[in-house]
Amino acid sequence: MRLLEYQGKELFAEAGIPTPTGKVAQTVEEAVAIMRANPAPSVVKAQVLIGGRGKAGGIKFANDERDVVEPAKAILGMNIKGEIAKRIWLEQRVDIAKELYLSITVDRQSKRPIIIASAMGGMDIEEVAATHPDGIAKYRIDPAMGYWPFVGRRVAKEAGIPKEVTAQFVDILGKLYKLFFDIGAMLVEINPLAITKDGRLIASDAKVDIDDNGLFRHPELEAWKTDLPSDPLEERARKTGLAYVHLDGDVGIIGNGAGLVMGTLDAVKAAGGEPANFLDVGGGAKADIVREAVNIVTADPKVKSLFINIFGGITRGDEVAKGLVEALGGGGWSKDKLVIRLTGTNEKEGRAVLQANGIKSVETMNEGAKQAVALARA
Amino acid sequence: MRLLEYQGKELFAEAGIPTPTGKVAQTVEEAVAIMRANPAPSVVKAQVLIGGRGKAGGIKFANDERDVVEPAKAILGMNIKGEIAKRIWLEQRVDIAKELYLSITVDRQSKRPIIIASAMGGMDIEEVAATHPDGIAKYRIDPAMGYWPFVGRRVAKEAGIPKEVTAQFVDILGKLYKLFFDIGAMLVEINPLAITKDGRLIASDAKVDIDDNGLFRHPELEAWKTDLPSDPLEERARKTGLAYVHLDGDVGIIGNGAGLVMGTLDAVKAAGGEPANFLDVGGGAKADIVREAVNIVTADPKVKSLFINIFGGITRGDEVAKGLVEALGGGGWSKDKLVIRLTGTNEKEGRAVLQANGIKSVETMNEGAKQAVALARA
Amino acid sequence: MSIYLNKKSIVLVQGITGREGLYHATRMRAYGTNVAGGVTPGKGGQTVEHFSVFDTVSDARARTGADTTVIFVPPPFAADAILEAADAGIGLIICITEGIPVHDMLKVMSVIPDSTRVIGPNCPGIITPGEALAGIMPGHVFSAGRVGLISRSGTLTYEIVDQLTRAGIGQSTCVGIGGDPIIGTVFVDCLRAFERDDATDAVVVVGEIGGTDEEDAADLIRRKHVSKPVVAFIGGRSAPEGKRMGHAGAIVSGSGGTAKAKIAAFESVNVPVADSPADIPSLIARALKLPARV
Amino acid sequence: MSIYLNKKSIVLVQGITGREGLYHATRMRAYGTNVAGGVTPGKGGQTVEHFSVFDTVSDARARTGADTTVIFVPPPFAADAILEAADAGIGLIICITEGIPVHDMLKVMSVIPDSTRVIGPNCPGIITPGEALAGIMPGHVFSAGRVGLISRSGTLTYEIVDQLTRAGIGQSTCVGIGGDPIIGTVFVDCLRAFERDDATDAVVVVGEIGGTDEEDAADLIRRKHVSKPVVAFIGGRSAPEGKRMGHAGAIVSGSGGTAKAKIAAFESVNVPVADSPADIPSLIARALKLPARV
Repeated sequence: MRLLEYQGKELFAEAGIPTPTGKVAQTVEEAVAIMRANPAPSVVKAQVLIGGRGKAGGIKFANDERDVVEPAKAILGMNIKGEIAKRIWLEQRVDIAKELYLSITVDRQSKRPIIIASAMGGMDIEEVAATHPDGIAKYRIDPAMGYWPFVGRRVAKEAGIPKEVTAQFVDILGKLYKLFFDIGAMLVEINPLAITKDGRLIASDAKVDIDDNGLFRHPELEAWKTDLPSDPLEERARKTGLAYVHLDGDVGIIGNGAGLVMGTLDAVKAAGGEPANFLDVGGGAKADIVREAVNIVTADPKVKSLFINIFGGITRGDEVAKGLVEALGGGGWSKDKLVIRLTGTNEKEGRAVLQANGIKSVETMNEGAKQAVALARA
Repeated sequence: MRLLEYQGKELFAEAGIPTPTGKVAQTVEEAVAIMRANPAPSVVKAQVLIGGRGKAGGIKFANDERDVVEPAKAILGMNIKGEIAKRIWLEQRVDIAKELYLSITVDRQSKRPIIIASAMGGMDIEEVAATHPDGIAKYRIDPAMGYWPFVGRRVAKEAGIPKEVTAQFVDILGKLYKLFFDIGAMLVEINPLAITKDGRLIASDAKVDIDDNGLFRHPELEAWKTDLPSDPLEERARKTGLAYVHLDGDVGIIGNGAGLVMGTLDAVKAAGGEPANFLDVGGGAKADIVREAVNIVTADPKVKSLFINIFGGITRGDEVAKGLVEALGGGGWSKDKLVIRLTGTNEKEGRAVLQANGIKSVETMNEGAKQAVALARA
Repeated sequence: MSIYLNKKSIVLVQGITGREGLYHATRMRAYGTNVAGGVTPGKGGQTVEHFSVFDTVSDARARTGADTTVIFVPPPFAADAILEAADAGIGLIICITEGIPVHDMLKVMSVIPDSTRVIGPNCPGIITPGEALAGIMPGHVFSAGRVGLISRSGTLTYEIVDQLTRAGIGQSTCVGIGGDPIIGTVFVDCLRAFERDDATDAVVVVGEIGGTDEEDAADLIRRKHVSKPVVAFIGGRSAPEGKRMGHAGAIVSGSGGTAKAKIAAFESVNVPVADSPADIPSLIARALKLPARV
Repeated sequence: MSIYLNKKSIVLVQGITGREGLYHATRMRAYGTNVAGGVTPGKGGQTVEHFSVFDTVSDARARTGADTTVIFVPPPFAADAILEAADAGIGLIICITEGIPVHDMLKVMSVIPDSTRVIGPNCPGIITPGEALAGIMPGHVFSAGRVGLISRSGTLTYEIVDQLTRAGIGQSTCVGIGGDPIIGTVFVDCLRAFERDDATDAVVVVGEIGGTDEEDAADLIRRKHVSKPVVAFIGGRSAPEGKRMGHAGAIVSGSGGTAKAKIAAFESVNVPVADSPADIPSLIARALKLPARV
């Protein structure tokens, strides 16, 4: 669950990490009211998850309540690379002397949280890594040890953080680690971590990505979910526990297991087709889940054919077949625009159900992919 | 810092560990008021640190506000093995079906916290250990791993905790470990951990000993210190940062380093004397600390001679000599009832100061011990 | 021979009284696995489908001599189950559970002893065809033979194994290492084990986008730690950047972790990468110079 | 030869700009120790008494090749200092600081690698007479020789060493392991090291009440892991039960940990226990069959 800047900054503030004073607005009127209450030179920032909002015109300035009308109007509703800015964040400007970079993410290789810091902040860290590898300090924390101040001092030294702000840096990093740990984050990033002209460190931006698997421990974040940009079908799938990703093609795809579904997408592409989606029914899906999966995929008007590819392990073929029959019975989709390939656990029982309902099945994934692409073109 | 039962139970309650409803009283009037507000069959318990208060008559019963007068009168001010009960704890009686034992302490050998549990609670655990070693379960927790529910399940199984209360036991143990860890305890003990007739687990007693070295992280406990029984000289020494223990003999002893002071006590005993105290000025003591040490030891009217035994490492001989001269200059003690042995760091400078002030010194610890014992007898 | 699991393995099922746990315990036993019983706290002493149930892993191990466990426990309790097994001295811990918080696994992997092997979580388990199955794989698609397989994906594994079996190429051991960002056993571990295994002649590596597990495997081969032939497949080549594709692990970001980078890494150490699962049998046959039956 | 410390050791002082740190750094250098510099966060680049000061141990180690550190840092920051040294790859960490919270040391010892040796905390350090001193011991009472010494007490050590030196019995290495409940190196560790050390012929163990370190040492001897003669002294024999005597470690409770139990443990493995520090030289002389000079 990736958070918007204003949500991340709220978490930062709760964690004791200094952030500029700011407020979020959904309308021009709200923006005006905020500026009236706090008349100060401010930054108006589009609240979107997509990167590069600055270049797209999603960041503007305002000095007072009259001044904010134009930028607020311009940004609210702005389409930034396909994402609509539904909110703006108004925050008081700080005089910045220098910009640093600081983040913590999960390093799969070492199986540890990794701190990444640089005295070259404000730009894309991957670009810094490519052009100035020595300008980046990395430290993998043993989760059993946790964060200790020496880690911050070592990182600060290696990243070339100015000595005058090292103590603040060590303190902020400790709080950031605690937040990362407490909230179960995959990423917490401050870019830029600004040094103000009067020598204070302050988080100018906030990027927080929380592990979806750990969200059940944070019911307090539930309210924020509705503020996040989402695809209606992805949202519907999420509620059923299905992993659905909306894509641009016309061949609907349902499978079980992320690897197999990805392999199926690859096969459809290799057969000259364009997948309309990724949908993984997961392990052990029952008939009702399969029915809902068919309904979600076929609710996309671009979908012209549907390829269901099931290799049963924990998922049982008969359950898949039953769910499919139920979905087709509901009248939402025709069996003529459908290719199914069913093998593995209870495949015989599943195929019997399909045959009894006049649904034909194919033997291999590549064959299914070809037929599905052909059906979409028909 | 060992806590009184009522203090321990307050910590338990904050930690979510079930305890009987109770209140503390310093006077009979307070006890009556408490019983008036909460008229229920209650236990009246002397708040002392020393063990065996039950056998000494420090635990009595009362049913109402009139009923409490006698027990409160009897217990308040009671001398239990030398410790005066200044407070009583009044708690509502619970119907107990069975008593368990549960504690966490620090195991030096494994360098880990150790959980000790038994289905045989309510008695001295060391006696249980001696007579029924199989009736005790021990588990050493890796502090890096921390407490996980499986630890509680394993301990419960091995200790023979009844199955019906295992889930409660696992929960209480988790909370007890968190308290142990958060408060920096050397010991948290619940004996007995009662199973009530209606199947609930409840902490009938509470013993908490907090690591003195970690107390600076818990300023909130400062207020409780004044409620704890203490020797006025020990209290005075504590404020100066000196380790002083009041004993029963007549040879006052000051040294640097716990081991050397203990060795000095042993030497005085071996020479046929009785140490009046243990006083360790610690490492690197300055003149003012030494002066205060002399004043504290000689404030005990039983002290007849004083033996100062310094082997300088971090402590410097000249500082010790200066402090001693200052103390004697104050007139509190005569150099005739004093034996000093000074060697190690800056011993020459120290001896020069002593000589200049007419204070004689001995060469060895055993010689010093003999002279000090002789002086006490003179 | 085989790696990690064989017919002598004594297997427990944690969460055996749950629906999935019991279902798969029964299937494992039917496959021939020595399932010695299971663990469900509070249900010790019961019997389900002739399996003995114990309250704790420690108790179960003491009474059965189990050396392996397969975990079917809901995500909030799975880390506790893994640590319980490790604490009880179980040497091979296979965690099937999907949806365990990443931070739970960070903690688990940081405190678990080096001598304990964890496979998964979010994995289909491990099978040594003809000997034992510890997991949820459909046993009938596997066949005994001399090709090892390691995969980040469950169903894609079955797909590929099915192709191998149909082509007459049997498997020594197949390990589903799981699709989560933090997993106990990675490609490199399995490659080292297969290299030492007398019963394995070649290895199939089934990777996918995200992480650098495949690049690490290629690096191991580059450093000459693997002498046996390896062939690979990478799933998710058509996945758009920045989209999460089901597996928490399978998200493409940055230049590392793309299918392109992984394929290039393998090709740079002369590991052929199949375009489709269907091509794997012929690549293996070529690597082992088998008769051209496929 | 010697154990842990010798003239080649390159020593850092953490907290070198503090009063005690600087004082003892100077004394160590005067003794002949190779003190390569010190660490004080925020003061890197400065020089004190000709010692280079670094911001981090990692930096100091990279620039000096240090393998040993002596820590003089206030108690709230000492655990951080120990972990910093371990993280930077320092192999021998001597923590002088008194008053570190026990829970800090529990944490430190649970995460520190086995390859890192911690001595202390609340200890006087270690000395290999004539070669190097890393700690706060008064160097002049020590003399080079072939008797090793391990002690839980600082000043009692000086007392005993003084007796040995006066009796003409020199020391190979003397280790003050510290008086806290949780310490990095215990008697058993040192006994094993002295057993392997060619330069040591016999060992003096200076114990005190509390804990079971002495009993563990006796047990090691019982299990025939120590072939060299050992003599012992136990401080605190006259301490009343339940009274805390300065050292957090020295509190008598239960049957384990009393002076009586410790003396009995040593005597049961034929380790003579001295009644007074003054008796130790003669016990050593007898054990080594030295000429009756003492």
